[in-house]
Amino acid sequence: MFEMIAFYTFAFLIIASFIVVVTSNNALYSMSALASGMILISGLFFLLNADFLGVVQLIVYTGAVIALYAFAMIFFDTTKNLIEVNSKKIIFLLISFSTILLVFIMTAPIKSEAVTALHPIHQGVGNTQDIGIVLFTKYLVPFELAAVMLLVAMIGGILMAGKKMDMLVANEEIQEATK
Amino acid sequence: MNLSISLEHYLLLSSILFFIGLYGVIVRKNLLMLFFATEIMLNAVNIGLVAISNYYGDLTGQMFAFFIIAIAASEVAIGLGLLVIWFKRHNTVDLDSLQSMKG
Amino acid sequence: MNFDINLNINISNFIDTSTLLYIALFSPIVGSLIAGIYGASPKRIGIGIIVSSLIFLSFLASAGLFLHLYFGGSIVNVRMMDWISAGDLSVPFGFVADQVSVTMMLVVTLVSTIVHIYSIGYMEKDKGFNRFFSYLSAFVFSMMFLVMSDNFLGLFIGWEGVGLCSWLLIGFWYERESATWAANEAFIMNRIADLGMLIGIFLIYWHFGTLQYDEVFAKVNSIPVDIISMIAIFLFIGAMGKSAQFPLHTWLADAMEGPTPVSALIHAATMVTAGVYLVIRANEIFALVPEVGYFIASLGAFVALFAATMALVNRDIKRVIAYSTLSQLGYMFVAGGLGAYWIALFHLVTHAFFKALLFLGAGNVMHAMEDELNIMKMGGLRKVMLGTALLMLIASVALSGIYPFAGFFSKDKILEVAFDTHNYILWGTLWLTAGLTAFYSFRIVMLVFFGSARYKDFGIHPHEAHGFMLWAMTPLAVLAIVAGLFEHQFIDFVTKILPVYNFSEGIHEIIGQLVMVTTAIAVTGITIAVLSNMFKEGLFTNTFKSNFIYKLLDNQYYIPKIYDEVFSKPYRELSELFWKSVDLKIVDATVDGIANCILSTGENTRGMQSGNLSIMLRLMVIGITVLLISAILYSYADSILTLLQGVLN
Amino acid sequence: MNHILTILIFFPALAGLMGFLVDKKSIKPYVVSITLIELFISLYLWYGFNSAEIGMQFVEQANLIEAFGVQYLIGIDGISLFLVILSTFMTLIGVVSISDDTEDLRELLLTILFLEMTMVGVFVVLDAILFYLFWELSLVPMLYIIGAWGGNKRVYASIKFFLYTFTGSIIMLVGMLYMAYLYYQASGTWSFSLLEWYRLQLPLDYQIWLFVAFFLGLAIKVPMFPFHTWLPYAHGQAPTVGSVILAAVLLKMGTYGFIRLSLPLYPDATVYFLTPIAILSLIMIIYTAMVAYAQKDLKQLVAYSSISHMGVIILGIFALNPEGITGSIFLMISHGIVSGALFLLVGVIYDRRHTKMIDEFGGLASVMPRYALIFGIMAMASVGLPLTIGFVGEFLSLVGFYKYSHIMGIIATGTVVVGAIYMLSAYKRTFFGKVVNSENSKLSDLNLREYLTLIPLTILVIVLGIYPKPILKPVDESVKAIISLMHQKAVTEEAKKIIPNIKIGEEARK
Amino acid sequence: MIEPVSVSFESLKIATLMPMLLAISGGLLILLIDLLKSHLDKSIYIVLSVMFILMDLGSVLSLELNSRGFFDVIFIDGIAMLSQIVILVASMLFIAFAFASNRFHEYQYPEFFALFLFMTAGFQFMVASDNLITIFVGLETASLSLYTMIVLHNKDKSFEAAIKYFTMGAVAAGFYAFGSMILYGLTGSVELYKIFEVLEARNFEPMILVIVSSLFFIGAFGFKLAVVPFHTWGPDVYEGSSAALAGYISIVPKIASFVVVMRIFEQLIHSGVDWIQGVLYAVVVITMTMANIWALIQNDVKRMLAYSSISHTGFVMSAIMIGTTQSNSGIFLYWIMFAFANLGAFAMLWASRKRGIRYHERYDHPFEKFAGMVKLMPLGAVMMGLFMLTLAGIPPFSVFWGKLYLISSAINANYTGLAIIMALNSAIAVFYYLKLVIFMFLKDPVSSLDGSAYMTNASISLKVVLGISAFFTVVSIFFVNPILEMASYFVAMSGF
Repeated sequence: MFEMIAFYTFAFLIIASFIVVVTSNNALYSMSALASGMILISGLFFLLNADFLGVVQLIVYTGAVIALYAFAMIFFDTTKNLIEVNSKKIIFLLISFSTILLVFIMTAPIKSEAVTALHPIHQGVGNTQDIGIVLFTKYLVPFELAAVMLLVAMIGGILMAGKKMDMLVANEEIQEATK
Repeated sequence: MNLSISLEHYLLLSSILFFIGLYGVIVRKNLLMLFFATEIMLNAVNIGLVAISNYYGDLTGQMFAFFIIAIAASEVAIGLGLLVIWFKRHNTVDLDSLQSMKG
Repeated sequence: MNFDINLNINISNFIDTSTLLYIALFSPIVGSLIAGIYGASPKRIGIGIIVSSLIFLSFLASAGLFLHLYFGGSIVNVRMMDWISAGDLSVPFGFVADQVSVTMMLVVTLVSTIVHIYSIGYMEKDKGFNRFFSYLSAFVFSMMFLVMSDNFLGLFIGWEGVGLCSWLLIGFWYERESATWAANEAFIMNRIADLGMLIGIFLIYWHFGTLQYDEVFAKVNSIPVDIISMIAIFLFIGAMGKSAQFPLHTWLADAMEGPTPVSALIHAATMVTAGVYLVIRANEIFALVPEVGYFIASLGAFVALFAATMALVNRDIKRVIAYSTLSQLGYMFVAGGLGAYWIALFHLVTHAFFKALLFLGAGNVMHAMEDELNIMKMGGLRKVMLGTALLMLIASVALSGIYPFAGFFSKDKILEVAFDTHNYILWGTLWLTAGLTAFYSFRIVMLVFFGSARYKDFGIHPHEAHGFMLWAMTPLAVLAIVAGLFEHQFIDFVTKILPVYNFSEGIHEIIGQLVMVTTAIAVTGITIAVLSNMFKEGLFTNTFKSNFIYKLLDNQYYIPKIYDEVFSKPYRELSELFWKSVDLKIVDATVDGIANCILSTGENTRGMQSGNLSIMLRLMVIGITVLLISAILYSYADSILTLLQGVLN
Repeated sequence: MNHILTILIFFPALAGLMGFLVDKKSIKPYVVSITLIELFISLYLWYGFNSAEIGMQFVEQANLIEAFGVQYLIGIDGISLFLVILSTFMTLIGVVSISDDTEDLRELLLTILFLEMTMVGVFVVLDAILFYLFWELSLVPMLYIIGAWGGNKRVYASIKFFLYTFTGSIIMLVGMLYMAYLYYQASGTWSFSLLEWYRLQLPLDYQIWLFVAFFLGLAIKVPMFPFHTWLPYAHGQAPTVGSVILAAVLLKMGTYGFIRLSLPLYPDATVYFLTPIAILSLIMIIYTAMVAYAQKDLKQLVAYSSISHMGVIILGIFALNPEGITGSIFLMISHGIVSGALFLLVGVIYDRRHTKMIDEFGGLASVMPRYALIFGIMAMASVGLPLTIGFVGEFLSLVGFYKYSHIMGIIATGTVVVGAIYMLSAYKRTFFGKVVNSENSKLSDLNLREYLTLIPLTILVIVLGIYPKPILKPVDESVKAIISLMHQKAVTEEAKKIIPNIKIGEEARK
Repeated sequence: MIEPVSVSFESLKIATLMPMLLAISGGLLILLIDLLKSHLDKSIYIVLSVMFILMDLGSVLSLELNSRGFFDVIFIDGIAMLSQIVILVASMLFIAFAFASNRFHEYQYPEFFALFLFMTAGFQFMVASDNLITIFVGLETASLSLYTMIVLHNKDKSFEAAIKYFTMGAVAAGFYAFGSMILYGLTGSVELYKIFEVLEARNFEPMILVIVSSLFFIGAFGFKLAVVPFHTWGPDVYEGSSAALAGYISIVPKIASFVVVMRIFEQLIHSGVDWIQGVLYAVVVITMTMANIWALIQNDVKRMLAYSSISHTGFVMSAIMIGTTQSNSGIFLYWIMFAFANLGAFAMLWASRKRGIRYHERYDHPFEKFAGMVKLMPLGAVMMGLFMLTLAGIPPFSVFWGKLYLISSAINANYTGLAIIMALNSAIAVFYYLKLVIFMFLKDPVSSLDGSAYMTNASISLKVVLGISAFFTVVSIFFVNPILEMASYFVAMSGF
């Protein structure tokens, strides 16, 4: 019963805040709704006994990602009202239609009895420990790869935001002008 | 009436959120806002994964969700980098400004 | 007789008959090549002499062969080499000198020799002198090839060869539009007929498996009659073209654009008789199908009359003679069609002599009149050119069929045959034609040589031709007079291979009357021509000229005009239509249209790639949506169908 | 001399590569000598050819793609022998005909050498993929020749030529692959060898589809009505040498393909489609001849006349008897020589006057008598006058086809009339009459280079017209072999009936 | 409490990880060198990259076939080997483009080379795993590097291209995640072999969910492979990135994606999920045809090549749809053949690239630029013409053999209609390739360029690459058999 109430509450709130994210004409509202949605999702994670992920969700999303977005928003000065397209109606219909289709499809029984958990959740063991063991055995390689990926992202971010880019762009423009 | 929450409930929620994300992707003109929508899509998937993980008692789903979070974070870094560089040159992050190539 | 046998032995010992045959065949082409080498260079009299001698050599060789055969020698048949062989078809270059071909050879080479010698004088001032001789000898070669070949395809070689030479010679003065037009007309019309000829040859090949005369004729009885009649019809279509039978006759009159010796040789004596030769040569085939023969005879009679009527009113001296040729060819076909092949051949021979003579005479007149052809502008020429007048008079008398000139014997035989076979309508037609023939022949003679000298009004100073030209014509004149007397020898000779025509018993009794009647109408014709010309020059009054019949005849029954309107013009217009409307606007445009359609699809959908990121993303989502719909449709196709049925019911 | 065919194929291409090292000024003698050597090699082939032997000779075999059954399999029989010689000969003539002051002479000449490789290749390979390879490759040099040295609309013409033929032949490629698949199913091994394929007996419905696929590729190349429209453009725009080679050799690839591929592989389908194809050919013969008559451009006229003649060739092939097929092969050779010569002749006046419009001329016979003479001989050969080369093939083709159908035979024979109409009227308009245009009055007659190209052709036209046996005999033997193969392979009664049962080799000698 | 995990070192099979480790450590080494001593010449980095890729290649070749490593996360089967070889050889040849004569912005960054190596490693992970997580992370590593590298070209267009590519990529990543989620939900596993085991056990029921998950995979890889309608980034990215990178994009990411698509779809297709075949059929036909048609109307060579490579992708996708061993080995044959031709074509474009010189207000390589090239630079024109004819599928040049084999495989699987469509599309494609040939050979030069303009950016290494690709395309007929045998062997070993 508790689960049900919690689920419906969270679900409703998540949907509501994400709808605000994608429809609001105010960037600030949009971002705040995103942050709240993220937090609410972490609530769902806790509900689903995924404590570790719930925490990660909170830290990474609400902590890092949203902060990044906030800085970006300041940088781009997008606090003013956004201008969106007019032809929303047909897009809206399209999406609603697809959603209905997908929702209809998703009612199909997905669970199978044939499934045996490969990495079962151990009773009485903390979620974090459980995850840690799987992550550092089975998923060690992807984990390290993810590290490389983050490195790539970091290099990318640094390079793109770096001053060197501006400099050389200017150079080329000058060259072109003189020719 | 069975009042317990089944896996399908979570998956439905996941699907709905996914399409809300998609909706955002296709209507947003501000690239930053558009990126928000992609985050929503990934998060929607995460809900589904964790729910399945829970219902099967299998940790793989949580692993997947964990990696997705990592990927989402990296994407944000690169995406914002791109926006910064575009903004520096065009002073806008409006999607309609990206139309020099077509045909 | 001893002497005869000796001669026979002499010839065989002296020179191999096949060598003789080759000399007869190839000396003209040697002459042609020699002349051809100097074709573009200025006139050399020597060329004329060399070429003429080579033709004369050919004549001698033909005469040798003739004597060989005449004195009982065996038929000479040689195979020079293989020509075409593919599958079961095997055609050699084979030549035969039998009684029929040797007769033709003799006629051809004789007339050719005379015409060649004559041409030395006639063409003396022409810059294409050497070229002319080259063409003329090439013609003789082709004609010899035609008559000497021992198979149908060889005959076809000659057939086409004479066509080519005729084209070259009619268009000899190629700067004249009318000449080249006539040349093309002649060639194309002949080609239409050749189509029939080819089909005939195809039929022969597929049903007999061979094209050799002897093998074909040996098998002829084992082939169904309907096939034989088809073969006969198609071969005759070929003959119609070459012999200018209706409706393919128009080219002959137009062919008079060529130099007059050409008209004499090709369009009177030799080439045009090739059709008759074909009928005679293939008599085994034609004899089997009397219906076709009857058709040939009827057409011949019709052409005889038809051409004669056109000759009545024409004012062009050469055209009148050309129509007369046409008319005489009609006679020959009557004989051939009715199965009297030797008579057809006989008339062919005599006609060659007097008609060539007539043309050469006309050539003299033209020469004298500075290429003026209109007989209305002549008159009284006998005073200046007595020799020519005499020669032409002989020829005209022969043509009119007056005893004892050559024409009498051959033409009268044809009438007798027509009467004998109870084809009285044919007889009547021919009889009437005989009268007309006499009339127009003498109309020319009167208008040209008698009466007042109208040419003076036009400032022309006529002169007689060179003496050697007249002398060259003399043999023809002699033959035109005496050839008929050798009728019996001729019969004996050619009927060794041609069927003998047996007159029915009753005919002998009335033959005297028939001759009388025929001669009577001929004399009447002559009389009218002479008398009317004495009283009134020009013969036809102006009122008569406005007569419908006169107009009809004067315009050659409007047939050239009809051909132009019905065939030439539509053909040209249809060609243009095919090119401009069908080929360019339909066939080609379809191909281009497909290409353009693809291109325009590209241009029209180019907007999809608008460069707008939103559109790109939407395309992705649409893609996913479409896939979703298809997934639903695929998975729930059955339930959707039942649902739809429920709704519909 | 075991590898004479390989040498024959690749010698020109190698020489072409080496040609880049040759100095520009001496390039023409170089290329002429190369093509001359090539001609001699091909003549040596003729010398070494044993016409009594049945089957392929000078066969060479090597695996190229073993896993997929693609082989380097080459060999010739009587049919390909003469087409090879025709290619080498016409290439030599074409090369000689190029004047020294042509722009980019070296590129043109070397391109022709590459073209020669592909042409020889098509005629000697016995592997379907290799056949397709050379077939397609031949388009490239031709594209360059038309496109770079052509007239005003050269780009359009060359693209049209390339795309049209390419589209057709790629459908043919699909057919080939399908054929290989069927062979694989029947035998369990991959093979594209035509000799292997000949052994495969197929049911009628497969044959029909495969025949259609091959037909599209071949018919466009021939080109058959209604796929012919690229040809007038290609000829109209191509430089003289391009037209010569195109008409003389490239078109023959299509008809050769019919004989080498369609007929022996699909005898029943051939019979099945006999009447429709015959009707198309009749349209080609009569209709294109009429279109030719309407032409104002002399070269286009010759181009359309080519189509009309190709119609006779197709008819001869589909006569399905030795007379018809042998005749059509001979007609291919004769048409190659005659149309090549006609294009050269048109090139002669084009070089002098830079126009090909018939109305611009008239009276040339008095200005250029020798030119007029040779043109006349070629025109007559084109019209099919006996004792010229044109007659033999035309007669045999028509006589062969006549057996199949009386009415269609008569219509087909109409070619002798319609051919005469356009040829003679063109000749008349060009050569006869008075010299009206003053520019024509000072034209020079043929020069040495033109004599060098035209005299050999003229001699061939007459010599082969009088004595075609050296060619007819080997061709006939090979044709009989193909027909007997077709008869044996045929599965339907109708085909057995129409295709004659011919005994060949030992059987025939008994 | 849970048991402590004990893992023996041997069972890890570290060798299977060796290739990627080499590439990653190469990248790290480059970063380190830069850290220690900056402003080194780019050549050292190029050589280092080539060396590491070479070592990488060596270790790939020494791998044991059909082995799994690192808790089955790494899976080396035939197609993994084969595709890694293709990826590495192509990477090696493309990185040689960096030896450009002109100074280009991206090569000023040592990080560029590090990213390049990371990207290579990412693609290797993608192909050498049947774990959806590893595939995803590998994919993203590679993609994120690629976006950055495009940007480093530092032109307005490259920014735009990267943003478009990135945004669509993010959406596609969402698709991938969603598809994986459904599969996971159906089977409780993210390892493909296990997934199919379970699906088999439950008889692919409910089918609709299997279909929906494949649908999202089609969306995700459709984007990566640029099939219509997910292709729209293609032309813009090709145009925006440097020719060197565009060429790379047209080859390597696609072969990696093909391998993944093969892994995911082949089993489904063979298990009777007809929907996939039907949809792929439609997608393949539309992709081939529409991309060809759009290529017809392009004014820029690079953009034309973009559409053409989309069309080629469609061609190869058909092989996946057909799903026989023959068709799957045909994919590799085709792609190797295509790689060399494309390499040559882009090398030519790259060689003619000069900063500052603009032939057209928008395009770097408009067709007019090449007008009359044969007069100015015959050898270059011949080369370019050769590559164009090769791409058009004119025999005997390389791509023809791929086309031949694929069309044949379509026929053998009774897809005759598809075979004809493929053939007709080849015919359409000829037109736009010919367009460039026509400009080069049949038209007169437009501007007063001299021949050197076409080789302004050429360095020795670039010429070597050009030579290699030209040589390969011309004599490819002799390579077909070994490649085919190798591909068939590897593919058959992998059970496809």
